[in-house]
Amino acid sequence: MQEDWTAVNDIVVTVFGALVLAGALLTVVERDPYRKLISLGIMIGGAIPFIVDRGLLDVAIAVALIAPLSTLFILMVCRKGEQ
Amino acid sequence: MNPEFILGLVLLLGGTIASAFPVPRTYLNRLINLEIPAWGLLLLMLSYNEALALLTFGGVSALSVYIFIRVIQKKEASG
Amino acid sequence: MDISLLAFVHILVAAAVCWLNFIAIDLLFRLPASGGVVGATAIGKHIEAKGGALPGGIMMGNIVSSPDASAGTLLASCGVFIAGIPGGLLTALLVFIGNRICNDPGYAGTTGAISATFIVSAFTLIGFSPAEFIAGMVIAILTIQGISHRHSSRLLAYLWRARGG
Amino acid sequence: MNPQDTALAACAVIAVYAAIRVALEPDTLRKLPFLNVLSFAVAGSIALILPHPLSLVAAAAYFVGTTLESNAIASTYAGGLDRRE
Repeated sequence: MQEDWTAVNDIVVTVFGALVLAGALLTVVERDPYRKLISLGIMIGGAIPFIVDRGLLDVAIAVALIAPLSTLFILMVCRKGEQ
Repeated sequence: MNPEFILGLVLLLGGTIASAFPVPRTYLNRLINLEIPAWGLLLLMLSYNEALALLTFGGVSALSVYIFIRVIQKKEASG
Repeated sequence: MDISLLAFVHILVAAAVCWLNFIAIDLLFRLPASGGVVGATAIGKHIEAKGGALPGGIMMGNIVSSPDASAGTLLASCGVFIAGIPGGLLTALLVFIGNRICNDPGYAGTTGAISATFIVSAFTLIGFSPAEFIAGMVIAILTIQGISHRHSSRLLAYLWRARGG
Repeated sequence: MNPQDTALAACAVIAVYAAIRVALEPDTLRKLPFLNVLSFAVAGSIALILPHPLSLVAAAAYFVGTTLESNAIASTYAGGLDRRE
């Protein structure tokens, strides 16, 4: 049990894990849809290095191309006056 | 218990609660909060090295977002 | 933690070289003149409202909303780090495709990638590592977009006037 | 420390700094340059974590994707790109 937590010392896991948690927390806290989408961008930027760190590069390419598509779909409902 | 597993569990549980009770209670906020458990599930699948499941899930989640958007647009148009 | 002083100096020199490369190419391709899309002009107006200058703000908006010479420099450094000069030329092709996706003519990004490829591979001959150029480019974009929008937009507007409008 | 680890540490520190600045910025459109710095740092880290030819394509794909996302957010916020009608 003790040696499992030595992986936390790894800089990639620490920094990008903090990025994922901060992005998710900001997405929940914000009230404006545009600001929520920008915070979601922080979370996605933290999550993709985990996929690369595992060595699944094809999955990383596919996910990095598909993730902005969902944002574009969501932006179709965000209208201008709603701020 | 690698870091992806713990991170995925936290995102899955927290995101589910957040999308069940969004702060301004609109469909759009619910849909944006629904992205958080989707990425949590993706990290959870990543901790088991399931490449094919990850690819399929990535495609299907974008498709389901599009379907939800069409549903929201229909509901707003009808009143 | 023995971060050697030499690597630190190398990263700072690489940051200066990358800064000069992408600022020169962006000014050469007239990025501060007008916003390519609606969003770039809006970002410029918001930066001007906070006390910045409009041409610098429009150039920062253009950097945000389409891959220009800064993105070309970063990706070309990655390409040289991974696969040498063919990798850098491959990233020039990728940046060109990305510019087409973002609805932009895309000559600034491609030119930046090709020139950065040859600059980085020339610096590897005198002992620099391409990895230091990746960190240097991140520091260079930090000084433009991430420290103080007011001062960096004024600096870009000053350089734009010095170029002659 | 070899140059690769030093560069990765620099990219990681800048990523955290950019995330903090995005969180603290009150204006919505002025968040986007900080998000751009974050995506630069992450794209550099992707190439530095695993030096493989496909990770070059992954870094380019991530960068183009996040740029497209920023472009769409800024354009929709400014009132263009209204695809609903």
